[in-house]
Amino acid sequence: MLKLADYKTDEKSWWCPGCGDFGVLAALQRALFNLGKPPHEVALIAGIGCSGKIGNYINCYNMHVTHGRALPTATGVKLANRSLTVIAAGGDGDGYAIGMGHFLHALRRNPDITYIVMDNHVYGLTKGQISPTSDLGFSTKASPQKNIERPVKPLQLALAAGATFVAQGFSSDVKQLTRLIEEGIKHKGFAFINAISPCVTFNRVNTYDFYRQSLVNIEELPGYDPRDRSWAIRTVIEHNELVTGLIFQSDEPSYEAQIPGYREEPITEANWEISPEQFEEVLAQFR
Amino acid sequence: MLKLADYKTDEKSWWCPGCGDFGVLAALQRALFNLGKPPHEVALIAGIGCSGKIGNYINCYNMHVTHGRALPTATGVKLANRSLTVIAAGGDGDGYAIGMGHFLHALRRNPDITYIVMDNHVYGLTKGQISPTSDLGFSTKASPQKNIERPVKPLQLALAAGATFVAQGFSSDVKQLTRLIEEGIKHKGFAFINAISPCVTFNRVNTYDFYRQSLVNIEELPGYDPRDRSWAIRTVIEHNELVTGLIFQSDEPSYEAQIPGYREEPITEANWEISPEQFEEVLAQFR
Amino acid sequence: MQNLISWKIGGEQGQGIDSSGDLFATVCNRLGYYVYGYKEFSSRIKGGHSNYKIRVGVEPVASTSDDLHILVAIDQETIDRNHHELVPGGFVVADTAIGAKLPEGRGARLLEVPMTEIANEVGNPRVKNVVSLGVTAYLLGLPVEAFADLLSRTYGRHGKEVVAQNEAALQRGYAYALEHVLETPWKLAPSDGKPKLLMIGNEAVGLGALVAGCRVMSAYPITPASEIMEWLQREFPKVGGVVVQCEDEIAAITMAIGAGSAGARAMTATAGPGLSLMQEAIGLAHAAEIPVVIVDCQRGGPSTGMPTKHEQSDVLAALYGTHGDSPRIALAPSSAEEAFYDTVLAFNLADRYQCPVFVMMDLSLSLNKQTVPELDLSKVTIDRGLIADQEMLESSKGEGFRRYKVTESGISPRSLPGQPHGQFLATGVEHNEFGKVSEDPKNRTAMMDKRLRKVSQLKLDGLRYQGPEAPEALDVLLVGFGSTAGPIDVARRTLEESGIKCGHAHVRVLAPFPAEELTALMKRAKLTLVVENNATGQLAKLIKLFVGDVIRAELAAAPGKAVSDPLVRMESLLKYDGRPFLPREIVSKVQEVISHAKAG
Amino acid sequence: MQNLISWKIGGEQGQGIDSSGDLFATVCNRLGYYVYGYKEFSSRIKGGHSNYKIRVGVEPVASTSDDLHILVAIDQETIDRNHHELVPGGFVVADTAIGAKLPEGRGARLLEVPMTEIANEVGNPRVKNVVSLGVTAYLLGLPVEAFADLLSRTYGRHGKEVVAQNEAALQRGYAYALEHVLETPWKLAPSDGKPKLLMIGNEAVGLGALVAGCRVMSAYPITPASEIMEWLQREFPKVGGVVVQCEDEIAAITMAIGAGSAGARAMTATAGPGLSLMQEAIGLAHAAEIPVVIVDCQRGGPSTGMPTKHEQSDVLAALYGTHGDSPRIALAPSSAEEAFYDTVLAFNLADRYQCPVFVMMDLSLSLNKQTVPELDLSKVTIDRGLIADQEMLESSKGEGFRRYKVTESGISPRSLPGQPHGQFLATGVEHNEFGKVSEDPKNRTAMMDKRLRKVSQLKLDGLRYQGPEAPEALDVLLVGFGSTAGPIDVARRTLEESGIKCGHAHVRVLAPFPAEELTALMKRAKLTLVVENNATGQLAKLIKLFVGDVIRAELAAAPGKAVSDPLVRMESLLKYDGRPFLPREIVSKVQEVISHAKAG
Ligand SMILES: Cc1ncc(C[n+]2csc(CCOP(=O)(O)OP(=O)(O)O)c2C)c(N)n1
Ligand SMILES: Cc1ncc(C[n+]2csc(CCOP(=O)(O)OP(=O)(O)O)c2C)c(N)n1
Ligand code: SF4
Ligand code: SF4
Ligand SMILES: [Mg+2]
Ligand SMILES: [Mg+2]
Repeated sequence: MLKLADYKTDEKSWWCPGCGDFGVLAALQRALFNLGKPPHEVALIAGIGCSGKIGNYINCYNMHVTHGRALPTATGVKLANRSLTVIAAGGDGDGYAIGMGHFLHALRRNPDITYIVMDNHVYGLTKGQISPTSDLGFSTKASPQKNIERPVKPLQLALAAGATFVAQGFSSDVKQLTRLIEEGIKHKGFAFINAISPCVTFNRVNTYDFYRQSLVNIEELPGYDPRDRSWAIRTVIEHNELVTGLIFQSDEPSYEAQIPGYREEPITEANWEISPEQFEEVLAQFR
Repeated sequence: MLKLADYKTDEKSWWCPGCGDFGVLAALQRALFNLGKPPHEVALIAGIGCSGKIGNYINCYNMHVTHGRALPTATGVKLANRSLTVIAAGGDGDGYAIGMGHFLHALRRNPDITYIVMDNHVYGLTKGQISPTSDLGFSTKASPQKNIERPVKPLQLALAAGATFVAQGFSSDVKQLTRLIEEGIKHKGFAFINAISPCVTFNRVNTYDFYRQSLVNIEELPGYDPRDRSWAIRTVIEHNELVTGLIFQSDEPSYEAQIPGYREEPITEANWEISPEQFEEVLAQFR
Repeated sequence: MQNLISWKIGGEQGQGIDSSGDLFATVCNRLGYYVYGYKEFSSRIKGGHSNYKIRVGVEPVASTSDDLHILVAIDQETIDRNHHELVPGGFVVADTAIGAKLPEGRGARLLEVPMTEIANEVGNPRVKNVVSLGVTAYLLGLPVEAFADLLSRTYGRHGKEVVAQNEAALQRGYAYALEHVLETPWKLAPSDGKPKLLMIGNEAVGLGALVAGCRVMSAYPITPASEIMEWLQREFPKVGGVVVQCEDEIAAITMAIGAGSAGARAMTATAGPGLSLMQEAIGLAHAAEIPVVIVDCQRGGPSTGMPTKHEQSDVLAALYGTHGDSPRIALAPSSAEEAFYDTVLAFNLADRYQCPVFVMMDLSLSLNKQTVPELDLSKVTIDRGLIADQEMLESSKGEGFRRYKVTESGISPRSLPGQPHGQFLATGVEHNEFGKVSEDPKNRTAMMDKRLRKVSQLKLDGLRYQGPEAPEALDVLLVGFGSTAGPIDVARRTLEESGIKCGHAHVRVLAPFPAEELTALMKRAKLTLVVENNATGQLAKLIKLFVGDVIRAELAAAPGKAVSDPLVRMESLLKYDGRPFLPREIVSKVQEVISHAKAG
Repeated sequence: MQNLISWKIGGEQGQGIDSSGDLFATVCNRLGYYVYGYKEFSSRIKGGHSNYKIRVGVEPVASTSDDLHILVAIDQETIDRNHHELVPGGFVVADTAIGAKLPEGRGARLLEVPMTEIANEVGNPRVKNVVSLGVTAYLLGLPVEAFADLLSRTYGRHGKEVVAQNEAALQRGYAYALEHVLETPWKLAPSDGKPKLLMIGNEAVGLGALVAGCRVMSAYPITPASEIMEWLQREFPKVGGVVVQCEDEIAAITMAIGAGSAGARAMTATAGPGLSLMQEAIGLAHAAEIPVVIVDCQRGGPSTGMPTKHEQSDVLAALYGTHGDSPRIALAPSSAEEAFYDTVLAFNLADRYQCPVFVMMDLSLSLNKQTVPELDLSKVTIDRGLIADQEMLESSKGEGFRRYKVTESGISPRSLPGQPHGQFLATGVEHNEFGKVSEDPKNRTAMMDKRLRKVSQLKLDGLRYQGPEAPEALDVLLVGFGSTAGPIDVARRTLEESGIKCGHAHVRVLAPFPAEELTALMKRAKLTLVVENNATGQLAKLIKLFVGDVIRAELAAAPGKAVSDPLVRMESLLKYDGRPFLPREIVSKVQEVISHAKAG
């Protein structure tokens, strides 16, 4: 019998007390448990950052890759073994700065992966520089100049890039975030979840309090239909991205579903040997 | 007296006869001429691709950088000498595949640069692979598998990324394209122009004929207001990006206008020497 | 009757030069001859002079040649640029329509053929080049039916009429030559008639990957590597594999690493600029001990350099380009045949040593069509290396699986996602045996040593030698890697014929470097000449380092004895103008250094 | 009275270890002492043991020390981890509240101070560490007012009350020590009293860039390089410069290249992972001949490795990491002072040689606070190299400007955007003199040679030697680069005191390598020991290559003569556990190799 404890490790946490990432970790563990995914059938690919350390605290197959490259790596894992539940995770710097290109291409490629960005509007691990989602005017000790670059809007970008699943959660609402992650994992395609996850050490602006006061649950908007892309775009713009819940979902075929000749059986389990007959058939083109 | 011929070089063209890039080149030369920008005050930074060879045929300060990096390089040129007219150019692969991250970050950074993408929905120089804007199902000799990745929508992405100037032209309508480039150069901020530029050698789908039949001039839509972002988004989605004209423009301060302590006088012309007094002032923090 | 002839067709890019050359090469190959093709083209799509030279012989040939017997000229530029290669008695086959002029003094003969006229007469202006193939068939004494056969196979899908036009053009060309050329000195001797394959090196790599069990290939297009992706896109659907054309090279390598870590056999292929972009991720694969095969098709560098020109200048970047200490395994095939087997080997090494493995190609090897003897599938085995079995994993249940167990060999059994109880953290951060991040100094040293040990213990058959056998002394030892094998081999034979005792050591494994083997050969030689296509002597640097280490160890072990250092008698022949070596360039350099050594 | 003492404070990250250490170091520096600080921290934000050791002397010190005189322990872990460094008679200053236990047998003394209690009494629990500074002042015999001064300057902006609380804590600590410690053997001798600067190497780089005229800095945050960007963000607004925190390192380097090509002085700064990502663009700057300065702050590799740990393992990646042939200029400062002047030099070299220039830092050098003697602004000049003047450009009017003119030096005058008639194409593709793409083999060779020539002709003062002067023979020559200078220097003195003739050659320029100078020194030595912080001996590899070349040239020039090869008598001392060398590690290795050599 699976227990929630099965997803935990005995690694001491390297996160600061109060860090939003704890909530995201808890939600992910709970979502996997609720869905009954055994740890050995889950692969978590994380980037570099405080957020990227999530793999230290969850018992499953973990990868901790180079900064910004969680998504292409996760895609490779999925392609190799499509029976795995593949989760990618990382920070706002990891995903929206150095990883921006991969993010947009994963969205349009639509592999069956769940991508959780732990968005704290700051570079935590490198001690508090501005990040692509930092507010205009934001500054810190490590970034003494006020931010003059308009923040990336992950939800709008994802919608424009052809996302088939867009959600936003808040790390202190573990219940909602758990559900969103569950939905994301169940989604047959690329599920993007921006998880607002405050950095209590370097971000004095985008705090728990700030979010508690400003976040709106999109699912409570009267009649909101997450299947309506233009409604989603409109709402996200209107609320300046400060919404939580399932924002958009559509049923487009996943990448794996469309690869020519790709099989139900995972590549890792297939017989790779080529018979002499097959070989001869291939060689014909060279004769 | 400036002549249009001043913008030409005697370099033999390496492009195929009929290539769309000829029209883009002509429009750019004409726009510069119309605006009276002398060749030595223009810097053109191009990526790698057939499109990237544009710098061979235009007389100005040219850079031909690594694949996908025209935008950060152009930003560096502009920051060093803000009195230059800085143009960045490249292909759809250059800009939307390997250069995607830089594209989106340039958009939000908003430096005073004009960026022209010569979009032929294919990789020309490497002999015809699919590109990020290739249609679903598109295939070629070099990419024998049908494309299963949903195409990038450059206009929607730009709008979602906070673009302050978005236009689309068609290389066979040199007149309109010239005007759009002129507007882009005049725009104080990042001007993004997607120039549809058919590849006659490797793309048998997105041909001149196809575009002639499907493109709609957005400026002719009744009452269309390029200052209205949500209208722009709506229209671009509705027409599946097949519009030409000035799609959106807003007046937000350029990057250079906001850099703390940045001066009107170009850095390249400033006196870089530090006086002993200044030096002593700086050293105080180390005492 | 000739054992070896050279044929070339030239014209503007886009004028069917490629397809005519390919046709000719294929016919010769099917007739049992050994073929080696060499294309000269530029980084543009249409226009610009391009030519395609094909060497045909009754014995293996793996080099383009110094001379030329038949030149098919589609335009005057082709004559102007290429006539100097012609041997006395050679033919220039030119379309009457171009009013060709042949410069004096070559002793070659201009054969004007109304190619355009014939093509128009048979009703298809595009079959112009086929006329020249008919002429060629006659001049070389090859059966014109072999050409007809191939033409009908090639153009079959265009319909009967097109096939008929092609056949007519061919026969008219043959007839014209028969009528106008009384005798031809260039008739080819009969071939051994054995069945052969004709392919470019990149196809051989694809084929190797296919049979090695590679099923995930992620790459980004780049000259001269794209054909690998293209070929696998055609073949993988039949075996359930996937090719992803990524957004860039960083995505390509990390996707392959992801697939490798999940247990598939995965690869990427690129050229210099892509290699440079992959450097960070290569370090990740090394540090996290993930198998992945990286094919680097070298071209003219640095930077964008000369994308369509041959060079061998990525060696140091492949071996030392990522930050930190990260020793490599790098194979360097020198023919399409070796490229096939080496690719298989690369996958086995990647799995056995759990690390990135390079297959270093070069443009000539990647793109030149060459004859490959029958490939032996029974020589192909798939060795997955150490993978933990369920028993091992069960027994680790309490404490967790020690994925990075410090072992004597440095290799630790790995678990694959999906295996119960095998969970661990694969990371590029320094980690302990479980993969958990660790900054402990002792652990760090142990982990570094473990990773270094893996490769340092590896012994591969890293050198191929041809020439006089020991203990005979050598006047000169030629050393090279990659596609220089062909020209060096031709040069060596030429030199031997002129009485020079000449050996040829070809480095087949760049890392770990076959230092002992090479040292032994260098000691036998009065002079060593390192022949490579780059400007700074990258192979020579490796020799200085690793042969140097061997020599110094010997000196240190026998302080009194006079060990003479063969590195002192080593010189370099470097060519970096974008062209591969011609055998005669090597021959004259050897003659020069030998006479210099005698004089000095 | 002591000429040299070591002090350390330890506790959990986030417990004010850094600020207390900085305060102590600053006071000592202001009092005219030479200070060297060494922080041990991990790649996490809060929690985990961290400590800060500061060496204080009346003469320059540039190394952390083997021993420890005073340990301020905020928790028991600090004692457990660090007590072994304590000298007999050393003090452990611990908060009474932690109930410290001092292991037996060190001969050190536990001084329990009610730090928490005092802090609470003065009304601010956060001033706990300040109490220990008061104790420290007493123990070292330093004027407590100097501490009070600095505290009021530091906390002034927090208001009078905070300042008063800090001062009270300080005085109470001092008083407590005065009362409970009868005599202290660790009183510092008077300093030379000269004014000094205290900074980390990264600040020195920033300062160098500022005075060298750098006005564009583009980078991406990474440990241990971020402070350069941070510091310049504070200073550039005053001089009209711009710092861009880019989306990644590729943007950072290409933005700097863009700025460099437009005529600004531009730089980027990064660590290993960023260096790997920049490899492609570095080749572009080389091929298009664009000046740019790249600072690489080395840390534990490969891959993400040990981000907060010291290492010197990016040498080969910096020199050979981009594809193609692309020789480098790379400086390696060994102190903050040198980092300042070298950064200035780097900008001048980049402009003079029109190419990328590396400043190779390492984590210890980047982050350790150290005393810097007064910096001499008059030694700073800005040399822009060859820039075409208007006359030259006018005269090129007809044919266009030959930006890449093939010259004897390899350097060609460049035009800058904005200059009339100076238009050209700057490209990473092989080009002709005008910058236009060219595939001509002759042009290619000429252009490669031109670029190689530039660097090969460069002569820099690439070595710093300390030790017995020629013609005296050396028992051992120690060779290092970067921040190993300090520990090697201390080791050399210790060895000399024990009668061993010891020289120290510190490589200041990694490329072009100072081979002749080093060869001469190595020849004088019975043994050479290369001391470096990496696992594969990267500096040793350079020595083998380039000193080897010198020796082989000598051997070739005098075939009969017995030239003994000093490379045979070379050994390596490698440390790659994330910690810098302690002097005693070097000393014992030298003793070992010497006795081994005698025995052997
Ligand atoms: C190539 C590379 N560049 C830079 C770094 C340094 N680095 C580590 S984490 C990080 C950013 C952290 O920010 P984010 O992704 O938002 O994660 P957070 O720490 O906030 O969770 C950076 C720049 C790196 N490890 N690799
Ligand atoms: C790092 C790198 N990767 C790959 C290439 C090869 N390459 C050259 S151009 C090009 C793409 C061309 O497509 P696009 O940008 O659309 O330009 P087009 O030729 O269609 O104008 C590629 C992949 C390269 N030069 N550098
Ligand atoms: S620094 Fe911020 S993001 Fe990092 S662990 Fe601490 S609170 Fe979390
Ligand atoms: S290949 Fe296509 S894009 Fe390139 S020059 Fe030819 S037509 Fe233009
Ligand atoms: Mg963050
Ligand atoms: Mg294109």
